[in-house]
Amino acid sequence: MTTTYALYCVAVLIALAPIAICFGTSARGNSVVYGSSLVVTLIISVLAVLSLFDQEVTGRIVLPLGLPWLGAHFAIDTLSSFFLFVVNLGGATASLFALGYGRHERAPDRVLPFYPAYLAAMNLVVLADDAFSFLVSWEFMSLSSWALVVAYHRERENLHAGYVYLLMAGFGTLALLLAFGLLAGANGDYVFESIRTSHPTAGLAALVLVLSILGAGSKAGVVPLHAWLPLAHPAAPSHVSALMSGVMTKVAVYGFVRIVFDLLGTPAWWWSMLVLAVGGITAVMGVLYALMQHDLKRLLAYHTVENIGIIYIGLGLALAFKAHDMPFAAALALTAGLLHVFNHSVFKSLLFFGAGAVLNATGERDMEHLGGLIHRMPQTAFVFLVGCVAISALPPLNGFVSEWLTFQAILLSPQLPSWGLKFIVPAVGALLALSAALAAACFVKAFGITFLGRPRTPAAADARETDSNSLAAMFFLSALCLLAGILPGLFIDALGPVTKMLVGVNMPRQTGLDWLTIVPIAESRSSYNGLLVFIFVTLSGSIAAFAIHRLASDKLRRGPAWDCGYPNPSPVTQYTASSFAQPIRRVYGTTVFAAREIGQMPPPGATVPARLSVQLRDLIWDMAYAPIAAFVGYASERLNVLQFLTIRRYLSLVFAALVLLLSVLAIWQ
Amino acid sequence: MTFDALAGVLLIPAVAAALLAALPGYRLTARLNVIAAFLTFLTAGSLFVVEPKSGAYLLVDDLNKVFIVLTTFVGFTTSVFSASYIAHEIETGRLTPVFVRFYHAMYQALMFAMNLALIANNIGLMWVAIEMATLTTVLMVGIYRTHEALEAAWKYFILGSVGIALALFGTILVYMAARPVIGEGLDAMVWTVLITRAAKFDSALLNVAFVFLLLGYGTKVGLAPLHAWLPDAHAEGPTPISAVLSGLLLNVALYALLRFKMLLALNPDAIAPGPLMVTMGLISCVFAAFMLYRRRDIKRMFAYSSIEHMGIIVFAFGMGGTLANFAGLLHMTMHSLTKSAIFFAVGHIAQVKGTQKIADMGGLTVTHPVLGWGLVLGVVAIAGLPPLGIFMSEFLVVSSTFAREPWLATILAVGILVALGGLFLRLNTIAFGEARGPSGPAQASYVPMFAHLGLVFMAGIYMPPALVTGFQNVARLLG
Amino acid sequence: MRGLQFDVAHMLAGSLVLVSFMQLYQDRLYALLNIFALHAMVLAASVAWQAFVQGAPHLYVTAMIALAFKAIIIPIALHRIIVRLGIHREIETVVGVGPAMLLGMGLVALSMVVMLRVTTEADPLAREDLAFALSVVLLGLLMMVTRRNAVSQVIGFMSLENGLVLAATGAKGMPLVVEISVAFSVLIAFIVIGIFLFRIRERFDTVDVQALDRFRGERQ
Amino acid sequence: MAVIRDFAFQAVQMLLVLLLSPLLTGFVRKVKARLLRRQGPPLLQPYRDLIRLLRKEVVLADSASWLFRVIPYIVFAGTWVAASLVPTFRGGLLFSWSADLIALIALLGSARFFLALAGLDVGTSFGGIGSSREVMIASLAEPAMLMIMFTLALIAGSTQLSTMAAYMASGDVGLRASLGLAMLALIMVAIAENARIPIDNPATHLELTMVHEAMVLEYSGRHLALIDLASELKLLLYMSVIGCLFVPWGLAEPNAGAAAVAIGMAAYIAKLAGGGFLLAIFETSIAKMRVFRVPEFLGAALMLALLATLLRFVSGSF
Repeated sequence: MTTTYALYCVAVLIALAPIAICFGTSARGNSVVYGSSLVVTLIISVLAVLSLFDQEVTGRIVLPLGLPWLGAHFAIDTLSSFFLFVVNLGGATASLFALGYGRHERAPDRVLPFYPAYLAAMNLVVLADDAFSFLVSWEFMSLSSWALVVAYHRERENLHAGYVYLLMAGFGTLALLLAFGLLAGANGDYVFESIRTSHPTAGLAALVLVLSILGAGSKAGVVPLHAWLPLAHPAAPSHVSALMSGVMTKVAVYGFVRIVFDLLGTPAWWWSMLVLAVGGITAVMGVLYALMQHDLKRLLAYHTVENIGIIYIGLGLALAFKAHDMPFAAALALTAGLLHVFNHSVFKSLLFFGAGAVLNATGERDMEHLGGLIHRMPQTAFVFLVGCVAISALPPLNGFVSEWLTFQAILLSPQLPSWGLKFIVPAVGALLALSAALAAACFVKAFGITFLGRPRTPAAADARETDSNSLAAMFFLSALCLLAGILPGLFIDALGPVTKMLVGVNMPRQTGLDWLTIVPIAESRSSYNGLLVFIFVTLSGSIAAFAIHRLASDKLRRGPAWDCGYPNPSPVTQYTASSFAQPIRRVYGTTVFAAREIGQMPPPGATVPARLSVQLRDLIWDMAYAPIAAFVGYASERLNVLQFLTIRRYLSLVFAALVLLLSVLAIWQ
Repeated sequence: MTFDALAGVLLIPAVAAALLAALPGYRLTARLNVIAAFLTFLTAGSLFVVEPKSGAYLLVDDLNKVFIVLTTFVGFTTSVFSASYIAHEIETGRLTPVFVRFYHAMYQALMFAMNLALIANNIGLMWVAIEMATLTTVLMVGIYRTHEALEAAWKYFILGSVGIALALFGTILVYMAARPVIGEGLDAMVWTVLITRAAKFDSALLNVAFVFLLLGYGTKVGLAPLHAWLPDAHAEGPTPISAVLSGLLLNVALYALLRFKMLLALNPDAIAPGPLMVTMGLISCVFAAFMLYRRRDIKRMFAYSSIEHMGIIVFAFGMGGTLANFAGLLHMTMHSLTKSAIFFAVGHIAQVKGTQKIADMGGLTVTHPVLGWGLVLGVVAIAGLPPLGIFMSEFLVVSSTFAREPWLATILAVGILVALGGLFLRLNTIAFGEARGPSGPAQASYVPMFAHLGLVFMAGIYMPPALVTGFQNVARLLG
Repeated sequence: MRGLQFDVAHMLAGSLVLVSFMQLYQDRLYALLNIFALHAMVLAASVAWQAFVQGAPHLYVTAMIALAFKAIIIPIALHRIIVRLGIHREIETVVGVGPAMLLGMGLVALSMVVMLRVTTEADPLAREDLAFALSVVLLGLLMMVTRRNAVSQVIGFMSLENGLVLAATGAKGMPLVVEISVAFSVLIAFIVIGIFLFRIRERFDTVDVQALDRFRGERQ
Repeated sequence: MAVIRDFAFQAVQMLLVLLLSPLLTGFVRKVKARLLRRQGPPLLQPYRDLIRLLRKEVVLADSASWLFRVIPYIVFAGTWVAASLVPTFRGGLLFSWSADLIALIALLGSARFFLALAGLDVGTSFGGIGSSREVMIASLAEPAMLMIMFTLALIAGSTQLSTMAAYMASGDVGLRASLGLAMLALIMVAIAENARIPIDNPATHLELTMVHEAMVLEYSGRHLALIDLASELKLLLYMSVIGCLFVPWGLAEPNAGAAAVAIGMAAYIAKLAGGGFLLAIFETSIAKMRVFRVPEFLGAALMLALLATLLRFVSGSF
């Protein structure tokens, strides 16, 4: 029954698209579209929560659409209901945010029609229960988001971003298509139900795994298939960027989980090595890329890559445990991964909203032109700070919980028998730790350069606090960050049905424990209580404040900054984003990005300023993408000669073909 | 009664052609043209209601019914488009009335020839019809009598007539193969008879015959490396003709190929036609995909995309099997509708911008939203993106063949991806970015374009069961 | 009697191939025209002989068509065109005569190999004829491919058609459809070629295909 | 009853660390001075400094934001909570399970996060230098710390500090290669984290190689007091962690009698003294290194820790 209602809601979303077209550029279109999509997504998320807790699949529905002899199958099982919740939570907050943000929209006629379609597509991907409707929705999701990416088509780089995005999306879809082709077999049995029953051979299964890593990974932004992500996500309007980064990547993860954990049957242990390696590399590379950025939205986009890596680490561990038949450990790892899915969707949306608010207030995405916004936009600054703390995996917020669980899962892995894992897991653990630390650095930079210090440009100096709708959305999300941080037990238990479905068991029940602690394995082994930590910190902090203000002094005097006696009135003398990243660039960048600093010192007495410029090379692009592009160019240039032959030459081609075929005949019998 | 439908499909265009040749005045003839095409379409549609009996010369079965209806439908919509297109051509003076008269006559003649080719029960007759169609199009391609148009027509003519010759030789060989079994005379060229006795034919003769037919009719299908005439003919002729060429003539030639493939498939010790078709299909698909990148002329670009899709279709039919055949048929139908819709859009765009150079047009979605988004939709469809029909057929082709021939399917997938890149690379400059070129109002008839796109869209979401069963029958027929 | 039938048909078909070789050998336009006329005559003869052998009177029509059109009218017409357009007399070839000959040999061999696979129960007459016809077709194509000048390409095309006619007539009891269609196609072909030459006359001052090819579709 | 007693002990611990930490710093300074043949400040000097600072008024830069004023309390509270969850003289603290070693590390991480923000808040170049270097150091120190934690957790089969301490105290640990590596790495990390020589010099200002001091340059009065106290707490915390993990002897059982507790207390003080003494000797005997040598130093620590973990993973017998 739930499925039916969900489909009705999706239908409403789809119906919104033509309505939006009718509204054109009128202001009312904005509130109508976003308002109604807010309502609809809220409804769906409620449905999702409901269906998460009744165990069996709620209502398969076959519509006479799609492949005629197959029909379009839709169903909600626990896995899809979890992701349905994630998708629509993000959708709802994005719509709420956009109710305010959308008023400043430059090209509403290019955003409004595609926005609900995009939401609908993402919902359909999660709802789909056969390969065809899955892929249709998947590619339609790419298409609608492409349209949103090229909404501001006058900037050439947006067009380029959309182009790269669409190509990578096409690549991913084809990979998945081939994967499903393998799973379904030549007679085209595309329903998930029958795919589950068909047991592919080991070789085929491995091929399917690789293809789904390529396909789903390219959409999730796994290194080295991430190239499109930092281009496309920032190009779109901010609430759409939030959806792309916070939600669509999760839909991609859903695709991966669906195929690998659900459809593909029992895994082989070395699959996990593949996934783990991918995850670890993705995590570190993503955050290093992010650290090198000074475009706020691009930084966030790159950081999505890092979190996807963390999620894949969790999934990889779960695969390993599942392959070795350690269900409880698998449940732990899977819970860690999925919880991070939820967490990331929350704080990444929050951060993109913040970036959008800043963009609205200042018209700037480049952090080098921002600064001091905390004075002009205190509330935005506050929620953005919450998001930064959460995404840096710092207690007591939610980001820490999922990483903590991942670490606990890693600590279980020495029991894994296979040697390859014995070596790769600690390495991945180190990578995870490294990425966690770098993430903190990254967001010190993001928040510090953008909101703290003194404004670097007039635009930043007279920014205005953003509107109430946007703030409401952001405050809601930051509250969620805190809630999931201090009461993780609720969310872990909510994931129980999902893990039960995928690996057979679920983690021990958490909510019953005293003081709402979470104990993944055993009390003696490890435990964490975000609530207490939060209470302690706030208590001791306020006690200290109270005591000091009462007993000691509470006098305060404003004065110019001390700065070791070098007063520097010009805000230009502040640390910039790139100078902040300089030490880390020196440590990591030289190898990863072939970073080079070029200083031009004018001759003594010359009045020209000395310049210091930094060169970074995206080695992955240079090694993986540039050659392909070069090859296509080369091949088309070569073949293009065939457009300019003489008739006689064309005839000779025909003649040659004829003679060739005849000789084939002659040789054949 | 039963014979009327078939006769009508032939007679209406024939009469109309004669009439149009006689009548002066553009408006009247244009309307007449539309009416005739519409009547033809209705009669063709009636084939589904009452199925006539196949005679010694005319034949109707599930296979060619699909083709006929498709042909007459696109013929009708194209005539509607051509009415508004030609009007603009006369205003700008690119065409003089006398040529318009000639054009309309030829248009109906072409319709006649194609219908004849489709319902001919006699391999000789079919050959005649296809060649007639070719020659009429040759004349229409050359109609602008510009430097480029003449060259395109000349190229088309020379390559086409070589194709004619090869196809004829193949036809003769088939007769030779059939004669000892069936006996001298007409019967040895009648499809219905040939099919029943094909098993006993001399395999060696059939093989040679198929080689010649593949090359002969393959030239019309536009398979690489026999494709050379196609891009120029599309680019230099009037756009309605480009639409008809891509949408119909290629299909008709393909239809002939399919017939002979069926013939060969029935003969146990003849070579399997599949591999040859698969190879040529792959070559065409990949080759055309790469050719898209260097295109500067919008019509020529879409002509190359036609080559690519013909490659996919031939690949599908070459792979054989019910699913692949179904996919092939579906893809062919979708391609006809989409590509003609694209050419409708392109025709108006070229008229508005006064050029076919991609470099001179830009930001179309800003200057001419309807045309621009129409083109975007068309390209999205032709690139095989959902929820439009071609996605479904490509999905079926690739996924059904990957389990059987992983490498071939992968090559095909790569070809599709490369083509996607090429198409959108150009689309970006045409439809988006800063507006370039004149932005005057377009007096255009959007109905045919959006009618086609609407059909394609519907097919991508929902296919009526009747259509499906029809296609499935044909797919089974093709084996 | 059957032996004689076979021998004569064989001889005629063979000589047709021979004439094709002679065409390949020519490098002067007029000579080429004459050889083509000869080609057509031989064809007419062999068609007539087939008509006699098969006792199929309608084949005489084909023979007459061949003789009238290809042996007389077309050469004269082309001759006129050459004179009027003042095309320089010698044909520039792509590959020299020697290699062209060798290629031709190869093609003939190929066609033999392919055709002699045919089971003998398709009667030998047809089989041999087919082999020759195929070689004539291939030689015609070879000529079109190796000649740069439009007239000689047209002639190559004609001899290709001759090969077809040979095959068609060799096919015993093939319905009239085919002959008509052959004549019809040749007719159309020639008319349209005429139109084209004429139009081209309006615009260029040479029929050399090169002049047409110089502009190759896409402006750079 | 038991709960109340545990609660009492928890409270005692919180106060204890708060009171002991300045003393430890003072002790280290004193020893260093003596080793340099100086008189050196009296042991209680840190207390005096703190009190003086607390009394002083705060001079706040014009460009400082509300965050700048909140941060000292956050940093102090975070560090204090972390320090009070480390078993010092008696195992089985009431709330020790509320945050295991990972959480402790992360808690310190949060403190550092905010401190780095404070460095950027006023918008001076010195603050920027400080925080950018701080995060660079942290980006190496934290993973190293986590790897050490991995090793120890794998040995003890738990990430609970109290459990780990109990396991270490019990005899069945034995000498292990991984353990040694981990300890070495831990000491290196501790030095870096507490901004001691050779990484940083807590005693200097106006030196372009300073890190921690540059961050807090703009702080004054009670804010500065809190931050200093926090860093002293941090030093104490690391010493007690090292103490309870590597020299766990004398740690009183959860339900031990008063005598045992007294012994535990004594042992704890002794450990701190010993630690401080060793630190002083180390600091006097080595020279401050350039900032960009620091990554090598910490990289070495990370590698050691990783090696230890690998060994543990490969076989339990290492």
